[in-house]
Amino acid sequence: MSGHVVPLRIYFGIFAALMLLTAATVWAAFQDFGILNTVVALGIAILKATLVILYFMHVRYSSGLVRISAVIGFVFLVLLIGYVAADVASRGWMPAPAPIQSAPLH
Amino acid sequence: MILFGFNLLPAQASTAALSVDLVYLYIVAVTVFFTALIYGLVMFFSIKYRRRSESERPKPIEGNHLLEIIWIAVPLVIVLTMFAAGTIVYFYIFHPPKDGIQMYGVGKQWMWKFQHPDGRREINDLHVPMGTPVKITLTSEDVIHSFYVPAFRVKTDVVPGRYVQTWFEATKPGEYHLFCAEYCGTEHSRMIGKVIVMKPEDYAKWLSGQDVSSTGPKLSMVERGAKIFQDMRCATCHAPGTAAGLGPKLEGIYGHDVALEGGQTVKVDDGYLRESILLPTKRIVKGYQPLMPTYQGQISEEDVLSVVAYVKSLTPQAAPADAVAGGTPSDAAATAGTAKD
Amino acid sequence: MQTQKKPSYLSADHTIGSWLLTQDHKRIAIMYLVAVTLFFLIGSILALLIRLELLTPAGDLLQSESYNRVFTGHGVVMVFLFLIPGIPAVFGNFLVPIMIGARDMAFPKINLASFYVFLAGGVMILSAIVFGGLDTGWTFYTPYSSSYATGRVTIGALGAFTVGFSSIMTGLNFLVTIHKMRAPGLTWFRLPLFIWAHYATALIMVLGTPVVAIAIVMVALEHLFGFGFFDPTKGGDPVLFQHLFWFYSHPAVYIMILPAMGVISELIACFSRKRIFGYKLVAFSSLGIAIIGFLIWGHHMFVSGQSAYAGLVFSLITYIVAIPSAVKAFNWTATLYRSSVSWKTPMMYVIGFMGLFAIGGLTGLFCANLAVDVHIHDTYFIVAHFHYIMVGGTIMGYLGALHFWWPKMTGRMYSEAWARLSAIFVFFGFNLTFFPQFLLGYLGMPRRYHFYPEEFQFLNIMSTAGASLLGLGYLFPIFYLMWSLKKGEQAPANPWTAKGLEWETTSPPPTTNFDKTPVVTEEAYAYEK
Amino acid sequence: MSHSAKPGETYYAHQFEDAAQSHESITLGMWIFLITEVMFFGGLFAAYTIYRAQYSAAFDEGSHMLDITLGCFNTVVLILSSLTMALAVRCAQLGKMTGALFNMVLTLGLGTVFLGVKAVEYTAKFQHGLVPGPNFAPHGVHSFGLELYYSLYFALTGMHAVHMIIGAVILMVIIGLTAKGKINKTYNSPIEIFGLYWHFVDIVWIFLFPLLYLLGRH
Repeated sequence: MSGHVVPLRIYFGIFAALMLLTAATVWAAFQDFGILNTVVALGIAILKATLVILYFMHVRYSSGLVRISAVIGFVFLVLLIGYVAADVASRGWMPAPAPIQSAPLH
Repeated sequence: MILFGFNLLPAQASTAALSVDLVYLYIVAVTVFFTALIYGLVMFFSIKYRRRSESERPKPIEGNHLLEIIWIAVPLVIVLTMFAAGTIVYFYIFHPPKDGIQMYGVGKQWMWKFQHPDGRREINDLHVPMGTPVKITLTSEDVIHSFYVPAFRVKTDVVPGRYVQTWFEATKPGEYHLFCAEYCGTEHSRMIGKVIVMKPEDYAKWLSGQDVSSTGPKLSMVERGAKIFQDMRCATCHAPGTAAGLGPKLEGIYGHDVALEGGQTVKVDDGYLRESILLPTKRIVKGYQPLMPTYQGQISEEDVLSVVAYVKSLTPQAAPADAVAGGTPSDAAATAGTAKD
Repeated sequence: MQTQKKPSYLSADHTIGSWLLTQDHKRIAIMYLVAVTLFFLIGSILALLIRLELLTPAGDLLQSESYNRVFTGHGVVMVFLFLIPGIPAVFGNFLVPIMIGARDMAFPKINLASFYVFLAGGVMILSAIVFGGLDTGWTFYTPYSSSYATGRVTIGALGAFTVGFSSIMTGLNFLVTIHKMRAPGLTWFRLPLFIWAHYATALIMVLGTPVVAIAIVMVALEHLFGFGFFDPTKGGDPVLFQHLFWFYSHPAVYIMILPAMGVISELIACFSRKRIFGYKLVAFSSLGIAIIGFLIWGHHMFVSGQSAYAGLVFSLITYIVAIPSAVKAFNWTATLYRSSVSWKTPMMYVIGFMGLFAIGGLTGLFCANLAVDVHIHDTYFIVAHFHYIMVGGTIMGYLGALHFWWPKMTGRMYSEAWARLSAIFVFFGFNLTFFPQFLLGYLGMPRRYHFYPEEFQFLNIMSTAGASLLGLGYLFPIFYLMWSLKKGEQAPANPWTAKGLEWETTSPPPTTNFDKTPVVTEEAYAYEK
Repeated sequence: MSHSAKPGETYYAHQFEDAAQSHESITLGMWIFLITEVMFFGGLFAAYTIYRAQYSAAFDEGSHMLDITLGCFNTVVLILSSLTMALAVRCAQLGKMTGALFNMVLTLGLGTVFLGVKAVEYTAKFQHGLVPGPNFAPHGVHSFGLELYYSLYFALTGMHAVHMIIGAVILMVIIGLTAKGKINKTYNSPIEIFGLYWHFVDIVWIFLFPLLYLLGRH
C-alpha cells in the first residue's frame, strides 16, 4: 500500500528512546558543564529530532528526494544563523581608532 | 572629468576620493568593454545571419568546452582583480589613522548635531580643517540615518543604540554637500547640510570666534562632561581618585581590558562606556554589584558623548597635550558654570 | 494531426464559476495575467508620479509625506505584486505542465488557492497605500517601520507576508510538478531551459520567502504590541532585521530575473533556429545563481554597521555569483553564431534584453565592490542598476514571453507592425530614463529624495522625458493585444515553427493539454530536424 | 468529491498517472512545505541565538522564571502525541480505520492538553506582568535584557501554539471525514500527510524546550 509500514516495536522503541533523552537533557541542564551545557542541550535536541524524522516520519524508508528535502531546510537554517552570528561576532574586529584625546588643537 | 558641459565625477575633496574613483573607473572600463563586446556581437550576428528564407536549417552546434572554460576563467580573474582593488582601498583607506581630530555627531529625526572637541556645537553644518584627518563618532537618537558626504566618498549608517566610527581627511577648501542617505521619515530629504572645509589657520580663527549656539561659558567637551558627571551625582559611586567605592574606578581604564562577571572580558572603548551609562546591567565589571540605575531617557546622546569624553580624559594618555586640554577633574569641577545649557 | 475539434480550455465553459473556481492551470494563469497587469499599471502610474515630481529640484508637486508614500507604493506594488509573481505565475503556471507533457500542476487546488491568497495580499497592500499610506520604503527598515512610521505599516507588511505565502505555494507546485510529472522520455537534460529556470526560481521561493515572512511578523508584533525585537531602546538590533530581510530579498531579485532568463533561452533558440550553445552549462548556471544567491545578501549592508570582515566575505562571493550570469550571456551570444535570426517581435525584445541585461549585470560589479559601494550605496546609481535588471531584464523578458506565447494562450495573432513599434519605444524610452541615473548616482544624489540640489536637475529632466516615452511604449501592447483578441487572425498550432511540447498541441490547447501523454524522443531545441 | 476507487485500488487525482506518482508527489509536496516551516521558525531561532549571546545573563534569569515541571510535562505530552499520531498513520496504512480513528482522537486529546498547559503558563506570565510592551513590569536585576527574552519567548511559543491550533483544527476535520467514511482504506493520504505536519510541530517543541526552559539552569 502507500509507504512503508513500520513495525510496532520500532515505534515503541523510538518512543522510549525519546523519553530517555528528555530525562537526560533535563538532568544535564542542572549539572554545571560551563559552556558545554548549551552544546549538550542542543546535541540531545538534534538527536531527538533526528529520531522523530527518521522513524516517525519514515524518512529512513523514503526516496532520496524526500531525504534531501528533509535535510536542505536545516542546511539553509544553519547557513542563516552562521552568517548572522559571524557578522555580530566580528563587528568589533575592525580596529577602532586608537584612543586619542580630544582638542589637541589650540 | 567634464563631458558635455556637466561633470561625471563629484569633487575629489578627500584623500580617499581619488582611489575610490580609480577603482570606479576601472570597473567602468570593464563594463563598457564587455557591454560593447556582447551587444556588438549580438547585433552583428543578428544582422549577418538574419533569416533569408523560412526553410533555412542552420547546422546545430552543441557547444565548445574550450570556449566555455575561457569565458568562465577570464571573467573570474577580472572580477577577482576588482574584488582585490576594492578590498585594498576599503581596508587601507578606510582604516582610521592614529592622529587627527575626534568629532562627535548625533543624527536626530531630520537634523544633524555636531560637536567639536572644544565644545563648539553646530546644527547641520560642520567646519573641518584641511589636511588633518577628522574622525567622527556618530550615533542616532531615533531611527537609522546615514552620514554621507559625496565629495569625500564617505558614507556610514548611523545606527541608534550604537556608536559608529568613520573618518576623512579633507584636501580642498570649499563647501560640500552633506546628505542623509538612509530613509528616515517624512523630512528625510530635508536632513541635509554643508561640510565647510577651511585652511587650518581659518579653522583655528573660526574656533576661537564667538560660539553663538550655546549660552554660558564655552566649555570644552571634557569640561562639560565633568559638569554633567557632577550634576548626575556619578561621583557618589565613582568618586574620582578615591579607593574602590560602590562603582568601579574610572581612572586608567580607557583602552584596556576589564574583567566582567561571568568570566568574559571587554575592551573599554567609547561603545562600552556609553553602554555602561545607558544600560548598566548589561555587562557588569567583576566584583561589583549591579546597583547602578539606568540613565536611559534621562541623559541625551550629546551629554553621553561629553561624559564619555570626560571619562576618557581620566586615563592619562601618552600625548602630553591631552593632560592640558583635559585638565584635572577638580579644575573642571571648579570652573563648572551654573547655567546648564 | 488535427483530431476531432476538442473544445479549447477557453471555450470549454463560459460561466463565471468555471473561471473563478477553475482548477485548470491555464485558466489560473490567465487570471494571474489580468491581476498582474492591473498591478503593473498601478505601479507604473506611481512611477510616473515620482518622475514628474523629480522634474524640478524643489518638491513642488507633492508634499513630502505623499511623495514618500508614492515611492513606497511604487516599490511594494512593483516588487511584490508584479515582478515576483510576474513570469512564474503567468507563464510558469501556463507552460510548465504543457512543456513537460503533464495534464495539470501536481496540486491544482493549491494553485487556485495561491491566486486568491495573491489577490488578498494585493488588496491589503493597496488598502495600506490608499488609506493612510505606507511610507517606509519597500524595505520596511526598523526602527522606523516598527516604532516611528505613522502609516498603515502593519497592514501593508502583512499584505507582503500574504503575497509571500502565495509565492511559496507557486514554488512548491513547480518543484513537485517538475520532479514527479514529466512525460516518459523527458529526462532532465531534455527539459527546456524555461523549466530549468523555473525550477531554480521555485527553489528560491521555497527556501527564502519564509524568512522575510517571519521578519515581517516580528515587525508587526513590535509595531502592535511593543515586543522589543529590533528596538534599540529595548536591546534589539536593527541590523538583525536587515539580515533577515535581505536573506530573502536578495535571492528574490533572482526570483525576478531567472524566469526572464528562461524565457530568453526559449526565444533565442526558436528565432535563431539553433540549439542553445552549451545547454548543460546554461542549465546549471540557473541552479548556480539560485544557490550562490543565498550566500551574498550582505552586499546590501556594507555601510549599515555590518562588520568589515563579513562585508569582505559577502563582496567576494557576490563577485563569484556574477560568473553564471556572464556564462549565460556569452552562451546566448554564441547561439546566434551561424544561425538564422528572424527579427519578429519576441526576438526584438530578446536583442533588447541582451544589451540591457549586460549593462544591468555589469553595473552590479560596482555595488559588490567594498570601496565603491560606500560611495554609491543608497544613491541613484543603485536605482539605475536594479532598474536595468528588473525593467531592462525581467520586463523585456515578460513582454517577449507575452508576444511569443500569446498565439498559444489566446489562439489569436497580433499585428506585428504595432508590436515592433512598441518594442522600439520601450527600448529607447528605457535607456533615456535610466542611463542618466547612473551619472546622478555617482554624483551623489541620494535615493528617496523628495527634492534635490539644483546641479542634478538636467539629468533628472532627461530621466523624466525617458519615463514618458517608456510609459507610452508600455501602453501600446494593451491596445493591439486587446484588439487581437477580437479581430486577430486565428493562430495555427505552431505559428513560429518552434520546438517544444507546448507547440505540439492545438492553440489554444484543450483543457487536458494533450489527447494522450506525449513521449519525448529528441533532444531539447532540435531545430535542425 | 467522491473518493471511491475500484476496490483494492487506491484513489488518485486526475492529473496523476497512477497511485504511486500521486503518493510520491503528495509526500514530496508536504516535505517541501515543511522546509518552508523550518525556515519560518528559523528566523526566530536566529534572533534567539544572537540575543542569547548578547544578553546571556538576562536570558538565564528569564529561563529561571519559567516553570520547568510544566515544561517537562508538556514535552512528554507532545512526544506521546507524536507516538499516537504515528500509530494512527500505521493503522491507516494497514486499512484498520477504527484503530486510526482511535489514535487520532488520542492525539487530539494530547494536543489540547498541551495547549491547556500553555494557556496556564501564559496566564501566569500576564499576572506577573511579564508580557513585553508598555506594561512590562521589570523586576529582577537584569531587567534590561528580560523584555527581549520574553518577546522571543512569546513569539516562539506563540507561533508554535498557533501551529498547534491549526493542526488541531485540521485533525478534527480529518477525524470527521474518517468517521463518515470519506477517508477510507482506498484513500487515506490525508492522515499520512497530517502525520508529517504533526511530527514537525513536535520537533519544533523539542528544540524550544531546552532553549527556553533549560539553558542557564545550572
